[in-house]
Amino acid sequence: MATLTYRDALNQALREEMQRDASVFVLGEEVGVYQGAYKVSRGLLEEFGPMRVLDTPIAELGFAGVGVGAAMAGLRPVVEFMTWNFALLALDQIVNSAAKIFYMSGGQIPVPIVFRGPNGAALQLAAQHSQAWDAWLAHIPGLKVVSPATPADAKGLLKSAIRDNNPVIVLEGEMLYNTKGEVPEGEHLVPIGSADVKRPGTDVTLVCHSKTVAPALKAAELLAGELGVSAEVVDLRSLRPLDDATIIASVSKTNRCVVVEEGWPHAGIGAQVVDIIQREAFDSLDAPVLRVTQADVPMPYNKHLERAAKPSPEKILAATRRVLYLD
Amino acid sequence: MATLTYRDALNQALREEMQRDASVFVLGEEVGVYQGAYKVSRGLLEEFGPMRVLDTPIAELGFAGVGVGAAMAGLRPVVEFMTWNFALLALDQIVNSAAKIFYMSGGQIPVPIVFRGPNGAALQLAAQHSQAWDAWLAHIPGLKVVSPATPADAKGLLKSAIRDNNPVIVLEGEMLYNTKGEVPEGEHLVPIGSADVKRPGTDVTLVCHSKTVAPALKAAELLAGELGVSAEVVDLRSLRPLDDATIIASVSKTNRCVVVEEGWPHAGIGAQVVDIIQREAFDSLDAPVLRVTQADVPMPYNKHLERAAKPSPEKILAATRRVLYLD
Amino acid sequence: MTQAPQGDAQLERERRLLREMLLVRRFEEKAAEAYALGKIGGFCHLYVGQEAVAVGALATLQPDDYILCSYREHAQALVRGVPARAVMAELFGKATGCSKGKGGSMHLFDASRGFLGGHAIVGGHLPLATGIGYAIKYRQGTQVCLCFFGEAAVNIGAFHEALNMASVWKLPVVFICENNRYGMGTAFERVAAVTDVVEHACSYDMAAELVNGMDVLTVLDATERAVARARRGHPTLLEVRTYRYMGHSMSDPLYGVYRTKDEVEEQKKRDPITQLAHRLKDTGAIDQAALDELDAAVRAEVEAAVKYADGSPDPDPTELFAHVLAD
Amino acid sequence: MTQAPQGDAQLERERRLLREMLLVRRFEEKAAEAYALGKIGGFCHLYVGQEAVAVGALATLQPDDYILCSYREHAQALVRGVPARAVMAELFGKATGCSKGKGGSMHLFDASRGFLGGHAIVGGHLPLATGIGYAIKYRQGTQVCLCFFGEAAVNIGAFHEALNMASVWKLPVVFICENNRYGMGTAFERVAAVTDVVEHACSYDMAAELVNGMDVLTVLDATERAVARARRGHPTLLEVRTYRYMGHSMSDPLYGVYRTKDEVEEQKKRDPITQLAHRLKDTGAIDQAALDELDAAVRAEVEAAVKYADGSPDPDPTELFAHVLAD
Ligand SMILES: Cc1ncc(C[n+]2csc(CCOP(=O)(O)OP(=O)(O)O)c2C)c(N)n1
Ligand SMILES: Cc1ncc(C[n+]2csc(CCOP(=O)(O)OP(=O)(O)O)c2C)c(N)n1
Ligand SMILES: [Mg+2]
Ligand SMILES: [Mg+2]
Repeated sequence: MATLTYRDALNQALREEMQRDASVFVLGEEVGVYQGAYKVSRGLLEEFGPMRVLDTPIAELGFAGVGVGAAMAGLRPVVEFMTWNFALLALDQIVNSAAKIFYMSGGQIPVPIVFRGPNGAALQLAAQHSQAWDAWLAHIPGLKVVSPATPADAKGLLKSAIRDNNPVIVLEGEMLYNTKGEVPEGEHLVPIGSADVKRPGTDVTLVCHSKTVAPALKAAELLAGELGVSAEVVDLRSLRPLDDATIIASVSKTNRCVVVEEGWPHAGIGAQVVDIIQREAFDSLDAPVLRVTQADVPMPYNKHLERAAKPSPEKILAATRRVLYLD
Repeated sequence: MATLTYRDALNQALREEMQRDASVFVLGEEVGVYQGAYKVSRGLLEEFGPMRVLDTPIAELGFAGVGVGAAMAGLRPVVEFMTWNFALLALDQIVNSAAKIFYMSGGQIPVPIVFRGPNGAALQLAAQHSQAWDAWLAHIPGLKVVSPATPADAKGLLKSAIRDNNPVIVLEGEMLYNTKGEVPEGEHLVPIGSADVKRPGTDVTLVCHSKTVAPALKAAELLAGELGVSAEVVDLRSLRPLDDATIIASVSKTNRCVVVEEGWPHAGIGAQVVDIIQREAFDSLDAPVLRVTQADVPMPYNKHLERAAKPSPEKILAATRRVLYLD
Repeated sequence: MTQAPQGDAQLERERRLLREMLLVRRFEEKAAEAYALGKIGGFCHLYVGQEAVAVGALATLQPDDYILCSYREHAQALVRGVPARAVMAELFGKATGCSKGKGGSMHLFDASRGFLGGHAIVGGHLPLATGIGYAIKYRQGTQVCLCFFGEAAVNIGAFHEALNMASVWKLPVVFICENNRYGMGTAFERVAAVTDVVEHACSYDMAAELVNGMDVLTVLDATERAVARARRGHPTLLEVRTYRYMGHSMSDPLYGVYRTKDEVEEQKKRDPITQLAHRLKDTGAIDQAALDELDAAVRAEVEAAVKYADGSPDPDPTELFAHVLAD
Repeated sequence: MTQAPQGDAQLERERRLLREMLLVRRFEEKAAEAYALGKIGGFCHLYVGQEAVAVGALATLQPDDYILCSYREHAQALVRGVPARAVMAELFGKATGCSKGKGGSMHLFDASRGFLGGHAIVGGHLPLATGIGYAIKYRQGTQVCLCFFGEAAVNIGAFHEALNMASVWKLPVVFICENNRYGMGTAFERVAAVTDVVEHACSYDMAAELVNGMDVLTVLDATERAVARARRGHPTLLEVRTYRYMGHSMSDPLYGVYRTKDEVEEQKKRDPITQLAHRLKDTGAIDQAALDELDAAVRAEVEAAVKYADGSPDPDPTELFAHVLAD
């Protein structure tokens, strides 16, 4: 297996799917001539030409709708949002058009489209550029939502998303683009809806996804080292549908759980995970499930405040100590 | 006390606050000449004139931003969305401008604005016109979110919202506008952030808000009648901040809980309520908390399908039987 | 531009146009009755007075062309050949409706006829039209996409984003603005700085025509020019001046506070059906007997549609969860 | 229009304009250095090359007027009189910054000077400007609101919604489009059907002027006319043709693939600072020595700002939770 960055794994997924299916095309701001604001679409314009790698005006609502229209007419658009922060402007098209047209038409018109781009905070981009929309998007029936944490999952999930006959949201991370990992060549598909145990363990379950997988794994290491505690790290990978079975199986085994997410706490993805656990694994829980989230504030610019606002191995460790009643 | 409809209670709140404070004005589609799509602003144009009762173009993003700008300059706008479905187009202004400017400016520029209108489903308005945004809006730090269920709460919460120095979301209901109730005259303020026990009980807690309060009360009646079960009905009233204390106190007493909401289940408000309960009342819980929500589908047009998609006394009753282990 | 048919062919064509306008008129009248009887629910927007627009415009299309509409789209569906019974059944929310009873009046779909809905967010379908135009060009097809919307949609951002992209990318889209003077209860001049919608075409370097929408042949000719231009790869903005005889929707007053009964009566003197009928009678192309016969046939068709809708079953309860996602 | 000052007053004024442009230039150069040293984080958009626009336009304002900007707003803040040290400290994320270190480069605020930000969603602040204009008219004030934005924002819906409402309601707003030819890496002509931004004014019945943005006096005169018009209750759209010497932001290449080094060098020959300096020297209003002195003074001011920022404390950790909500 080749070692690739998360960025190049996404790029490879796009290239392979565009080679495989002439109806796949990408559109968004700066995806062509500029090679992508974060270079995820690097080289595609040269290989596939301007009809299939389409630079759009700054008009998120409009070009999201253009993608949906093209999908209604049978193409497979991959819409890039330079960042998901800007997709706030496009939510009407994602929610009222993409997610509903198949249902409203009584199943006549599928909308096979992918909306992708970096989600959540990077470094010091401040309040308007540091938002994670995981919970919002996963709230919507008619959508599928995935959030790969590794290069291999990034490739496998994006390829599955492009082949899916439904609108699929792919939440990436600017802070993940440069991370490296082994990526299977060619046909590598990760099924949408399956979580992945990134580290097996017996004493406590750490549920996480996307950017919070790394700090969770780090916390698991510290737990093993400092406290001899064996933590199982469950990477959700898919936020809609959630892989309830994998979550329940893990917690039924460990009887304790901490749920970590990048977004805000109030009605976040973690709340839904907690709901599932207490409902399906009530009797096996030895302690309340605790959550680690972004501080419930708009993201500040100052780097120390920003760091303090984000989930961290230390915060995960502290929460884990509490579910283990070690404090 | 006078008996008023929910609609007239809102109208009274608007009129009283506009009389009390010259910086309060209302804007939105059809609020003036047409007297409001749902007549909540009836008579205001005649009493306060066109500067203070402003008919806008169909431009939700734009007029929401106009409201925010006016608030930045010191006015107290009340923005009416004909329905919250259309506010999807305005979320960028609500989230990126209204909710963040006070924080981003280091506390220099408060944004005292109210965004209000009917939320959720009415009757057979189909998928694009039947959406409840409770969970989405409550997710956002920098906002306050209230959802009155009775005429008295409608008046008291809207008045508090208008006097608040922050952006406040008021979620009303087309199906509530004609409901009647006693409403205190004049100065009647309901504090934002306080839930209300609409019916005291001892055996099980039914958490609800807005349109689900009526079916919850109905279910409580049935429970008392059919099963001799005493249900306590807690109306959240405020979704952000949530009144954790009242919820915890009730569940600590009843040891059982069903959470009802109009919106979709995945990462809904109910999930957050469950999270709080299992975290703060873990040891007093005798059964998993169950939820009753809209079916996890876009709202269908057919009236039987629509009814089947909505929370109902029967569904609440069934869930309650389960948390009481009666099945 | 295609050669206009001569002599008999032209008369035959005009008779067909008359029949289609009559069909729409009678269908809408029946829909109003059925709505009053509670057989149709939700929002129901009628087309009475505007018949010449849909009938004239759609006469220019080929079977493989595409059509996108707002929520005021019964006429376009009927004229496109969706059986009256399937449209009426949809309004009745029946399983035999053209959207299986899940879409309703605002969400009529018939993929087999390139009829891609029925969209209820003002302006929301304009970007979809641009996207469908893009898909046509992508496949080097010769089809066009006709997109109908009201004048109030011109004030919303999506209109501009959609037109700009259609022009930049030279797409085969005809944007047909049905200017009936009012958006719900708001006269266009009260909310638009410029009331000649055609002027907006200048900002997008787009061809445009101002069209008398009360004369079906004028609409047909103008649309024919626009469609021919579209097939050559250039979009057009048509502003068609028309008038709505009835209330905005069945939930709104017939005249309301925003216009006078006199104004409505005055407009009815330009009735498109009466005009064409007179012309045909004057030229001796049709006599009163033939006219009555035509009307009787149309009424019978609509009657049959109502019977069919009435007799059709509701969707199976399992339909609630069908078509949320495609396989 | 106010009488332009004569003789000495005019020379004095031009010297001040020169000093302000120099201040901006030196400030941005220092900011670039500090960014390279990692003292500034996140996105940092510099104004080098565009100085004449902010300096010329702001010279027309009164102390109680309002200013709204995009994320490329260091210049406007400095010229408006926000101390260089407070701006630099904000870029450094320090507690002494004009937004207390919570906003950063893209979110500079100074309410005391009517400087209302610093907004990072393209087009997002245009509706705010319309709202501020509405508040001015509401209070029958005589102020104006200047709103700066880039040409790429013209493609987004908010631009149109904001201009239409400003025109319909006759608001004292001057919309200043800084047309520097590129939106990030995209040449305007690749994404806009019409590249003369002024043409859009026709669609909104708004006064407009095309202005040479490399000549500070031309900008000043045009803005003076627009401001006078605004105080009479009529908005204006100014298209100011300018050029950005540096990359889109500090994270972007200096030239990039979208423009040539030659083009940039060619543009520098029209440098607004050099032009004014030459004119002042030619007219004998200033000699090289005085010019050097001026530059030295400005450099010293900027140096001091950097020292101040460097020496200032980070915000207290408790600031993370401060200013989420106003009391
Ligand atoms: C974004 C949005 N805002 C508001 C509404 C509510 N609404 C439905 S139709 C309508 C008026 C539209 O008028 P126009 O575009 O002229 O079309 P017409 O009804 O006259 O055919 C309004 C305000 C909506 N559906 N979508
Ligand atoms: C809605 C939105 N989409 C995309 C972006 C990312 N972005 C930031 S600046 C920019 C280019 C804007 O160009 P222009 O408006 O010409 O202003 P300039 O940077 O040239 O001053 C883009 C695409 C954004 N901030 N907001
Ligand atoms: Mg209209
Ligand atoms: Mg630019």
